[in-house]
Amino acid sequence: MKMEIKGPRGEPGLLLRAGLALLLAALAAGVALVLVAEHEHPGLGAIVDAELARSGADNPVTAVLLNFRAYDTLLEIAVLTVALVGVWALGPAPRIRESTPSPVLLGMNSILIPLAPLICAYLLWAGASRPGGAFQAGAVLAAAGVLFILSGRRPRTRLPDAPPRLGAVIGLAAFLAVALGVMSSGRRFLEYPVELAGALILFVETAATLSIAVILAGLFIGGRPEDEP
Amino acid sequence: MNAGLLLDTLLVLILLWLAWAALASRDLFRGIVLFIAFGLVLSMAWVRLGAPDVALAEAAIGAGLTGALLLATWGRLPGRNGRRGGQDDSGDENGD
Amino acid sequence: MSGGFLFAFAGLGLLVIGAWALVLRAHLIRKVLAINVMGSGVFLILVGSGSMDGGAVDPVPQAMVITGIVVAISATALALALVLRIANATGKPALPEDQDRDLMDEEGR
Amino acid sequence: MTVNAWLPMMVIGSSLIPGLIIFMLPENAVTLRTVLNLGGAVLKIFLLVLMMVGVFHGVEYEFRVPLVPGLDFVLHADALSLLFVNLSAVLWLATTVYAIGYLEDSPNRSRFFGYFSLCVTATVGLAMAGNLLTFLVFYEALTLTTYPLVVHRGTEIARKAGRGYLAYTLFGGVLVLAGTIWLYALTGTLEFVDRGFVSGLDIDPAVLRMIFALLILGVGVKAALVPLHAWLPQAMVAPAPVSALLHAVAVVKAGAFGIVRITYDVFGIEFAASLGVTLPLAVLASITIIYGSVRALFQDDLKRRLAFSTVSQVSYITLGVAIAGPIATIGGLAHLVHQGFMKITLFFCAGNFAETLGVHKVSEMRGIGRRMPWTTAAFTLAAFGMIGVPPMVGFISKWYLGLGALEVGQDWVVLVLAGSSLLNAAYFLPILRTAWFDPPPEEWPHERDFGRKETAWALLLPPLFTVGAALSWGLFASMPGTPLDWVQFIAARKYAP
Amino acid sequence: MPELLADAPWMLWSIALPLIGALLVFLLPRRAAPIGLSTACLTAATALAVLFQVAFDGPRIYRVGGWGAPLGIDLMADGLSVIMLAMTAVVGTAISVYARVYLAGTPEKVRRFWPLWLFLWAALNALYQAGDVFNLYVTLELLGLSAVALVALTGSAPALWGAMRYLLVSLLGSLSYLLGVALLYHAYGTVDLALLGERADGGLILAVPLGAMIAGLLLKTGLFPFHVWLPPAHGSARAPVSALLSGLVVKASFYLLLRLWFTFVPEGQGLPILLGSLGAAAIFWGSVQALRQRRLKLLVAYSTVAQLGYLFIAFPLAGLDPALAWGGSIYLAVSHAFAKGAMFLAAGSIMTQGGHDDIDELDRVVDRMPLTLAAFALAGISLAGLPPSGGFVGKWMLLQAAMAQELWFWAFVIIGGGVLTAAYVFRVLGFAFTESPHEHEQHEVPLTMEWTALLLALGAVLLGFVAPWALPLLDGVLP
Repeated sequence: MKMEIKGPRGEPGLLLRAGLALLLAALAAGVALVLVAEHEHPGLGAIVDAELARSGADNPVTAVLLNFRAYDTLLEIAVLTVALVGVWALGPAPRIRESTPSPVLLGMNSILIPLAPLICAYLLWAGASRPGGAFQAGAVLAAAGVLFILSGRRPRTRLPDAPPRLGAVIGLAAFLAVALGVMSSGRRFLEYPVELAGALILFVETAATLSIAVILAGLFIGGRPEDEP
Repeated sequence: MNAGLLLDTLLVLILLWLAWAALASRDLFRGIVLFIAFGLVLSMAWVRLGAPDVALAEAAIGAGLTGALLLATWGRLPGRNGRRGGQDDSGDENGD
Repeated sequence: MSGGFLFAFAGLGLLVIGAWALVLRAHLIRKVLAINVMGSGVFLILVGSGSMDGGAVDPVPQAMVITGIVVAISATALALALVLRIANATGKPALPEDQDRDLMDEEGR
Repeated sequence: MTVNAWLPMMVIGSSLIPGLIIFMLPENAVTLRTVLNLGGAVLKIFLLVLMMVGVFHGVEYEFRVPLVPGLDFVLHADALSLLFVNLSAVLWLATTVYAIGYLEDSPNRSRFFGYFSLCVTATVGLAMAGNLLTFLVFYEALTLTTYPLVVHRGTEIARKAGRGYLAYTLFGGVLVLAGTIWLYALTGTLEFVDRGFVSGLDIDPAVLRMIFALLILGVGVKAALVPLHAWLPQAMVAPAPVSALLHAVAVVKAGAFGIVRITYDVFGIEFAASLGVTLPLAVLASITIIYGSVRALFQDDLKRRLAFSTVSQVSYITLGVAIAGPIATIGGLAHLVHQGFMKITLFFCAGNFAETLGVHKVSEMRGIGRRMPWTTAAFTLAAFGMIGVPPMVGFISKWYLGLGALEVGQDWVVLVLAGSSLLNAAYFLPILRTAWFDPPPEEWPHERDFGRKETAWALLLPPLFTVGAALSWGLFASMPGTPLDWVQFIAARKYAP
Repeated sequence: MPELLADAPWMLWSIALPLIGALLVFLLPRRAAPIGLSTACLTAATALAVLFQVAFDGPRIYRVGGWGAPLGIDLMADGLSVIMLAMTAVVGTAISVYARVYLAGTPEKVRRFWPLWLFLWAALNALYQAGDVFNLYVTLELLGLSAVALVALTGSAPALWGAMRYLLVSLLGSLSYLLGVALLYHAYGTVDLALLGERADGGLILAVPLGAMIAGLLLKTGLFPFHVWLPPAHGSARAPVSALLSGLVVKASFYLLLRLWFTFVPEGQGLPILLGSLGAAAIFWGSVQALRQRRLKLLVAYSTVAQLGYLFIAFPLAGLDPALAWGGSIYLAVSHAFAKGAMFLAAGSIMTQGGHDDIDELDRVVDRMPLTLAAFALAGISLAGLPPSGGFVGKWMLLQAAMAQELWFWAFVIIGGGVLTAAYVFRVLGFAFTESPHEHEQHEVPLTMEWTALLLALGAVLLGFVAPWALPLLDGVLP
């Protein structure tokens, strides 16, 4: 086999492998059994289609992500935020040791970076009906930021502290605000009024996109900006 | 359908190979690059599964940003200024 | 026999490969890769097994996978940041042999 | 719940609350601390007198709250518990006075008195426990609260002694726990009742014997039954008041009292006898009596000699129970009180010798009688009591024990009693001889001057009081209100009419 | 108005409040401590409100988004949930108060601690009330990441190693759990816990996913032999963090384990006995390791390994009288949260005071900080299961269950483990009375720190008296 890993004391290494192999084999067998077994319960596709009209989004995936199971998404954005808080807690960002960026990269940037916001906006808007949505859009925006950083210029040193913080939390904040806001009219948490659902979702997605972009870029920087208290 | 199945099979094989190569290769940098490739192929798989949203997310986040993160971290590891070579897996020799 | 079926099993394969590497490879970045591969495997099983009987595409697993992907990158980012700190602190991007012994003479505060 | 129900809780609180407050007191708040201690002790005695009168007229005092599924936390005041509670309460008062004198300007007094009160609380609770679970709770509580007192001095020896003490007593606690839970699994109840709740149920006698062994050995650790006695001499590193109250009364008596409870109110004495478990117990007790006395012979350290004497004397109680006859029971239970008063006197005196003259060893006691006549006199009387010389109370106990043994045809016990009396004489009389008749040395190891008094009042009065009580109860044994009288009242309830 | 308060969706607020608080703290780092502390108190209040709602008018369900299962996500709070919620509320408040003082000296750490801790608290409350296996996965990840970040807060190499190992284990665990979720969805077409409970029909189809989930949760709970990550992580974190990891976080995955167990009630005797044996092994291994430790915090961490073992003894005992065994296990979990929290806080105070935590150098701690030592002692009593304490009640119930079925081995394990616990607790106490040969610098320890630890420990002891009122909450939850 290709992996040459010397266990500290050869024998236990072998034992470990044998045991692991056995375990994984059992796991694989079990999972395979369940996969091939007959099952009479269909998925939720049908129900989603039935309720799609009331969800405020034509793209079923978006409907699930931001309405039916929006609570998951809310917590998930919280997970993203925690990751950023955690990375910042580890200390200031390490200096990136890249040598001067290659002309290719710079050339690419000059095309891609202006393009990114457009793609992002498209994805965001498309998300309602066609494939796309906050996460993809945010990722693209973040990617642009990453390229920007890679191209040697470091925005984080010049930017004041507040914007990155604000940007990082705006998504979760907006999401919470909407989710709790609808409760004021006697509804449940995250229970959008049907007529407003589309607008609310778009609002939440926009805010989320921004945060996701900021957070992902921040994660790439790998630490808190120097001027961060 | 049959052509589709052929394509699927091909995708799956490439996927498995890429995953294996990414995890088994001696050279960490190579492993990371292979992993990014893995992500891209995976997003094709998502398309084949009729999940374009997932495909987009995978391409942008799973492959793109994760890859960028991995490369950045790799580049920042002490005593490795963009240099690469066999001893990249020094951790393996006296770690596990 | 549909595509979903195939991909679900591919996911199973990825799961196994990832687990194997996670345990046996020491370099922490490699472990992070392994975790990600395993994750992708589980996602494939989630969606693949959903659309196995070729029926209408079920959006719920897809939404779950997107959630999963985001969670995965969050974890990866945190893990990689940790790897970097460890490498800088100990010069070795791997976990020590016997944690306790190393802990014994350390200040744990 | 009525006032009657709350009385037992008040008895607990009368030492618990002062204890807790004392912890918070600054080191130098001597007066407040003293007031709290004495006030609590006096209040406790007052409450007890109330209850004794009540119990004598057949009033029930019971406090009950659920503790674990199916089981209650029960405090119950019956004749037997009151006997022990009174003993502890009165001696607590005496010891508190003594300790105030003894520990003058020594460090960490707040801690000491705090835990001291908690120990008494535990003892009192243990005495009033209305079921085996509650008993267990306080049994462990007693272990835990005495530990800090054993290691109080904070020396390496103290720490080791504390470790040994814990090893033994926690082990005992485990045995009791095992026996209790097993019994509960079999019977579904743990309530103490006269003549036992086990008797009458049909359970495999072999199992019952095992449970009996578990429980008795468990409490036997604190009662210092051979071979579980080793912690007691070790624990003598503690300050004298601790040795006096805890190792003459609270802890060892708690063990002995536990044996009484388990034999009478869990199994029922007749039933226990029918199981054939009492004879082995009697033999074990006799062995302990002889062994303790023999070991005492060879101790030069006064407190260690007294400790081994305690090992021996406490087993009289066990013996009295194990002989399984009404008269012997009277002897044993009476000895519970008698031995307490006599032994605490001895420890008080030993403490006085150490505090006043720095005398710790028997060999240093030459002529001490002339220097400290009062203390030595108290010591002498108590020693006579231990030997069993009339008219001291010790004689009464042994007399009833002997009679009881003959009554049920266990004649060999009489030999044990005679033998131990001889041994007692053999290790006490030399002390008295050297104390009274040998010439005193030019100077004492570490003398403190108290002016015209031989020592501080706080140190002198308690032993005089306790020995006085022991003497008078011996003289007027047949009067109403003596321990003997009360014990006869108890024994009447423990045997089927 | 009272009706309004009585029917208010406190379940939801107990999740939303800490999230909002976390955001605020993150946005206003300079006011982190006051905002954090007040949020903590409010969160605790909402959790207790849920407790009362459930205690008075039974289990509640909250349909997030109004869709309802299977399409939407349901929150549900029953007796088990509220017990865990209340536990988290009390211990969490104490830890917050302690942390407020403990971290006061290091403003930089203050800013890092509060947002993570509040996110973690939100994750706990969300987890205890989630009625949806996938939503549970998300809460697990939220919990795991914030916990890891908190461990790494210390910054020392061992802390980083601990955090890394913890992160890997926790990710592996969640993936294993997610695999289970995927298979369940594949087999039963829903991720709603209640529906799954109805549709699950046993057999391999259920066994495989359930096995995967349970395995993942065992990893996260740190049950022997999956405990290797636990002592380093818990032993090297800062005192409040150790306290909340050992006291609360490990309980979360155990709770989820119980929840799944009660929902699907796996048949067969093999698994329960396996889990029980692992528990027994954990008890002895952990206790022996604890006895061997030279450093106080590691001793306490290994004690956690041992005490977690106790929680699993219930599995083989649940046969005859489930209420007794499960009740005991849950009661042990709660009292352990109190006791272990108190113990780590006390250890933190001791380290702050003497600047070290070598056990045989404790140097008359009993005189220097009697309150803290009392806290440690009381907590130890509860851990050792000595009466009267919550630990005693729990162990008594387990023992009773064992004895009623004459399962001597388990009875022996329970009692033996108690003895070992007493051994290592009193080893510490003994040294607290003696002088240390060496001189150590002395620092002032704020009374708040001492008192919070003591009150928490007292709570662990008082739990020994409230069982008759707490246990009925579990009626209807247990199988």
